[in-house]
Amino acid sequence: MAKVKSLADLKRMKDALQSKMDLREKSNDPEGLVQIKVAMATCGIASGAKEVMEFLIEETAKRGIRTVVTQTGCMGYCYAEPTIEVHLPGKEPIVFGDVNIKKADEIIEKYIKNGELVDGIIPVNYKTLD
Amino acid sequence: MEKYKMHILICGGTGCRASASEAIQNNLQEAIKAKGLDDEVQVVMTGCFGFCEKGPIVKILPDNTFYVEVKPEDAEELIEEHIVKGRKVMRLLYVDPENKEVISDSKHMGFYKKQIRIALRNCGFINPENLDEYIARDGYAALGKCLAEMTPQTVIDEIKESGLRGRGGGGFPTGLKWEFAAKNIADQKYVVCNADEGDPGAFMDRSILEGDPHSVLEAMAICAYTMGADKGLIYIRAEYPLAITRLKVAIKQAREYGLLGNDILGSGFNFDVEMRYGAGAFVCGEETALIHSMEGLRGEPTVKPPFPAESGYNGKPTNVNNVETFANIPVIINKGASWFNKIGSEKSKGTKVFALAGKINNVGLIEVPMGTTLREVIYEIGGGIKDGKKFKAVQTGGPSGGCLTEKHLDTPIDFDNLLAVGSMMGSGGMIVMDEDDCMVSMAKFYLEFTVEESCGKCTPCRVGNKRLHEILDKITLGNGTKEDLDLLRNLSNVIKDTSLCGLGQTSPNPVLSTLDNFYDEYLAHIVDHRCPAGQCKALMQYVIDPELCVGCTLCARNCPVDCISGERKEAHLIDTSKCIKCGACMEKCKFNAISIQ
Amino acid sequence: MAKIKLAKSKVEKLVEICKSFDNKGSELINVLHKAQETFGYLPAEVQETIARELNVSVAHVYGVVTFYSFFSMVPKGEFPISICMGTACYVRGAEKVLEEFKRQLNVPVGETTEDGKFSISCLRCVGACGLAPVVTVGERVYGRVSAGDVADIIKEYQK
Amino acid sequence: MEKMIKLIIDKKQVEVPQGTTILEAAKGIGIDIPTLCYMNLGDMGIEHNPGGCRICVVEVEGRRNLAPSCNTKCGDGMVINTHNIRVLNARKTVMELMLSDHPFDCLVCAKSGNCDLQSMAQQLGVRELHYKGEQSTYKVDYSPSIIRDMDKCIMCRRCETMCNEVQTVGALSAVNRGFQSVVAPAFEMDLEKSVCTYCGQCVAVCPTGALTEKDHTNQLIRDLADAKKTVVVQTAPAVRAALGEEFGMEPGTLVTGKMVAALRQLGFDSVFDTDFAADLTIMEEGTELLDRLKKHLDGDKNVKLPILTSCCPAWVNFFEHHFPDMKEIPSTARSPQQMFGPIAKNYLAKEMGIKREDMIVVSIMPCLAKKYECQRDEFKVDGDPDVNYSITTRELANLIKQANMDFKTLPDEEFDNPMGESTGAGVIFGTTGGVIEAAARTAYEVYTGKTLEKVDFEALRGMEGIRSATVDFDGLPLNIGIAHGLGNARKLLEDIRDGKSHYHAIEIMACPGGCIGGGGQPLHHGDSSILKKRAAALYREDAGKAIRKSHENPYIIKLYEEFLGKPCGELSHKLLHTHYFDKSNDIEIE
Repeated sequence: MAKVKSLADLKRMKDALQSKMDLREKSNDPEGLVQIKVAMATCGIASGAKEVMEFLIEETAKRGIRTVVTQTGCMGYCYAEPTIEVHLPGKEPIVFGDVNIKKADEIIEKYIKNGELVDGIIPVNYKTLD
Repeated sequence: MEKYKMHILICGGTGCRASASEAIQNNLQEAIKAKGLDDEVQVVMTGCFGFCEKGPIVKILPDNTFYVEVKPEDAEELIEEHIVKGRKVMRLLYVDPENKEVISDSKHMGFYKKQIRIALRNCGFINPENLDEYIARDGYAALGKCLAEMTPQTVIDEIKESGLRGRGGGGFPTGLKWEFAAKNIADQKYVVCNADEGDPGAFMDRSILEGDPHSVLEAMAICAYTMGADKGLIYIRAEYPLAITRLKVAIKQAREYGLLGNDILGSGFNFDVEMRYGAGAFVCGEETALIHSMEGLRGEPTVKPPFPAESGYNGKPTNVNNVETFANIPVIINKGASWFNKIGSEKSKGTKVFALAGKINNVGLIEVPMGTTLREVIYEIGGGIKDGKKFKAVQTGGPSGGCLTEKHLDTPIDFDNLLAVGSMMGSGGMIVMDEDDCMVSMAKFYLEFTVEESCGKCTPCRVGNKRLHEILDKITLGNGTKEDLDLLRNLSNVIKDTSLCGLGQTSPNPVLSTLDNFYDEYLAHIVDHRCPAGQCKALMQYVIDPELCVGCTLCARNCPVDCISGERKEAHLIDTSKCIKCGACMEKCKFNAISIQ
Repeated sequence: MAKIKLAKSKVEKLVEICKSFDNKGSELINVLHKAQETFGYLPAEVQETIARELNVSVAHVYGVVTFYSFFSMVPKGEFPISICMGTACYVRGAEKVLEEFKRQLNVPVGETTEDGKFSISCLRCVGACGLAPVVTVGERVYGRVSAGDVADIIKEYQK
Repeated sequence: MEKMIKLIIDKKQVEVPQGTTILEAAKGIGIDIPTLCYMNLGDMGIEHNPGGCRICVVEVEGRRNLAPSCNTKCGDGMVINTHNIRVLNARKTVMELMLSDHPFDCLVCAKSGNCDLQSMAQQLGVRELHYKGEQSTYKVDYSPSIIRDMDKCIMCRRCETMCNEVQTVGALSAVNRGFQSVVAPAFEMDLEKSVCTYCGQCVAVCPTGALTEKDHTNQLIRDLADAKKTVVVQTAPAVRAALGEEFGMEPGTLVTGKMVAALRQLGFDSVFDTDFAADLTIMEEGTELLDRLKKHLDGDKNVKLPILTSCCPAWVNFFEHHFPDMKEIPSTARSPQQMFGPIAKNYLAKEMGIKREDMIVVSIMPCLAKKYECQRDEFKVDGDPDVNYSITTRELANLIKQANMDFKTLPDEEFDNPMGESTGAGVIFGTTGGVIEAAARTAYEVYTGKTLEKVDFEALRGMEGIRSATVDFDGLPLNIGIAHGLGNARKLLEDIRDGKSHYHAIEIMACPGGCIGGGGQPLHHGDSSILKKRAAALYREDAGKAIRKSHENPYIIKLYEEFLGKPCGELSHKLLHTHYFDKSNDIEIE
């Protein structure tokens, strides 16, 4: 086990470890963060939801956006899978359909970062729990 | 380093472990493995979440879903539904008892709404056996800051400015205490953590040690730095095996990381910690008694002065603080005294952890800002009285405290207010009582405890408490006289006035406060030979109302002493000479035919 | 003075325990903890041996043993039953549970049944106040126990 | 310079050095705060102030609760009330509590009239007990010397301090907790089975009747009344220096002649002096010392030095229990009491023409361990003890009072002969350093063959707990050590065990001050000035004696000529020497 030899050491260590705990820290206050729910039912997974979810988790972290990415069950839009729901703080949640990695990238850059709407929004006729 | 998409936190506090939280952890892990999700989901056993009433608790992150009363056999469903399908398992979610609303995120629950977690900041959040998780949450940063950027005096000044007062009961300003210990020059000094939580019905210190042991180690190191000590001792009850294990793990890890030992963080500061075990003596919570116990002696207190700051463990300057006090220190250093002293009331800063128990809906461990009212704690956090009964009293401060009533409910809780109304903060036990609790019996219960725990060194505590108990016993048996009430009061006052240590100086509080607040109840026992709460066995009789009894024989079959007779389908009769008043018959009767007279 | 009888292996174990604490008198309580952990209780012979090894008086050792309720000079039952008498458990009816255990096993608190199977003791708060009243049998914890459950609990261990 | 502190006690301005307790400060201006558990053993360096009884509490204005004056230090500007209503009520209530757990058998209690608890209750005006309840009850523990009736214990714990800190015997400890707590031997066993040495220092400080000596006065009265029995008495040297105190006389008043008169009036057939036997002890022990010394000087590696005195029975018990590995070191000479016995019953009885079994030998001793010593099996012949029993100075005083003698006005009378004649050397046995000085006087002359001109060995006298001196034996420097109080003895013994001791001879007395401070003496309450006065009295009697060296005692010379032969000879060995036992608590391995 590496010894922590100085305060600088400790700080470096903390920075490295923090990302591991990030998920827990963020879940303390999900309302203040960007919440993304990825539909992960069989249909979603079959159409690549898993990859999209991983992409979203990694990229939002890389781009310094405080997000909580969770999975959810089938949202009922099987025709448009993978679907994700993005909930910006203080705004109504918006559901995007047919989200592939390219689309996800676009959603991050345009909608999440700047609030610009992008194509593929599915009108909300469904309300998720809480 | 692997990054999990989801974390499942399981409460590993003693209460939840008693309800098989370990088995839940194992089953969850197996289910995850079966689904091939090992890399995606991390299962962590944490310290206490506080909501013991609803334990065992499982929390799933990042969506912060709070599952209650989980059983090992629920594990598979949780994984299948929540983790794989992303659907919450509704039947395991918390239901608000008032409006029957399902709440999945704990912070919307009444129990958590008013809480601010400082001392408990990491409990139920990190794996207490993983130092990395503590470091990730600013762990040891406060120690680092002290060693690199602050002098011992500036640290002391910061603590003084924070207004932190000892959480063990007395409420002595922590910064001042540290300063005294720092000012005494000696070749050897000690920092002692008092983890001998003996108050029956209080378990906050244990929860902190079980859930966040490093915060205490870090604070002890900071204290040692201010006073020039290089050795720390944790005096912990042997009855806390889990806390002991967690502490041992934490000490080992901290040593491996070099956060305990020589030249900590390259500062030249040396500090290490050893464990000492209590052996079941409440009086050892008193610091001089605690020190004697650590020295291998009978845990008898000695007169102060000399204070431990002058002459403590092995005759050397020693600073003793309790667990919760220490747990506050790293936060104060990290966030600053001015952040801390904005929380709380004028003379009591910060928060206080309480073990909320008794006849209350939400039993558990809570942390609220000083100045929160008893009403908020009992009705909002505690969810009110169990089974819709009527609130009668709340006892704070354990055997040293008093019983407070309806009229005190809007008292903001802090050191001075509680003292002013005849109780005290104590270590943080808070027991709620309802209309079925007899206050004379309550006082007797506490005195029984004091009599058992008195060390026997000084006369008033050794003999006086015994006599108090005997008088109370006499009253509950219906043999009391009005003169006894005067005797109780005089004796209580003298015991408080003349006892050697805090135990005797506070032991009559349950008597005095019930005399003050429930005088009529005493009179009812003495004059009417009646126990209004129906609790004093000698003053009551179980009777069967022949009008209501249908002769189902259920009572007779459940009577442990066979004192109920009667033919099937005919009214039954209780032989009061044989009845042991256990109440089993009344519990079983479906026709409300049995009552107490 | 009466000579004390103790098995050689036990004496050796005690000597070893004392040595692991540098034979320091100030370590008495730690030594007693270890000894009780090893032998289950602290009979006079064990205390005599410890006194000799730590170079303190037997009276002192006995004075310490009798001060702390955790130390016992009598062996506990095969299934030690502890009833929590912490305040939380008390107000939720622990006393009735205790009375029932005493009645059914016919032993007072602190003693062991004649067959050596059960012993009853009271303890103060195991910290499972959410489960009050709490009873422990060995390592096993029973929550929300009522007097009516007592017979069933005893039955579990009587096989 | 000491910092001075100003404070007000009962409206009086006081100035005391920093560190003074409230109790001391009040005493300084004549305010007597009652105490019960408090005990100050001044020169012994022991101040017992556990603050346990709570009788001495006083009000310190501004303080939340009352303060125990015995261990609360004065603070600058303190305002103290020692006897206001709050204090009086508290004190009286505490006293009532104490009495509520104490038997009400004062009428027949051994301590009645001399009991601190009784007089305190009276002083506080307790006339009624408002608080009654369960009382602690214990089996009364009868040992050969000490009776423990713990129902009467008030947990002042002075005995514990004496037994553990002063004497380091470790027989007693507080046991149990709370209302059940009591001071007891390990496992609450009988004292007789414990490591108790019967030094009696616990009895000497007990404020109640919880610890008392085993009373032999009834036995004595019956024996004196029995016309068939010849009852002879021996009186230890320390008794004469303290007995007068029981009759209001100044400490240090020598009452030898009055004591003899009183004993005769009580009906003893002969009144002898243990000092005679002390001279005999010197003959035997001195010879043994010289023998071992000579062998040592001749290079005998087997001979053990230093030689330790063996006249103190509590000390003998101590090393038998605690240092059995060293039981070969002390002199085998019996104590003077136990030399007197066999000489009386084997030699004197014959001279007087009576049968052994018709002679009762009683000793008056300052000591409780002597009661036990009488009963040791090795000091009995066919079950008949050489010394039948001993009574303490206090018991004798009680007898004299019972017999309605006006002790102060009794005429001085002389001891009977032959066993009443003694030298100055025998007298000083009663104080610390006296035995070894007496031995030195004789050993010097025997060893050097020269006359000792200056018989006062001032270097050996004094009250320090451990003393050492080198005595010049005509060119041979003899290193002598002295210890009184078993705690001090322990230190010297540990040095010997570790091979660090350079002494040739060591005198050990179990009680602080030696026999003058014995457990059977009038209570001195730790006032060491009393001990000093008693010692001075003995040295005064020594100085006034015509003969001051044991070997010059004409009756001793005669005894050897007529009966014993030579010191350490065959008969001496049989009658005047003994052997020791390993009484340690060995663990038998199964």
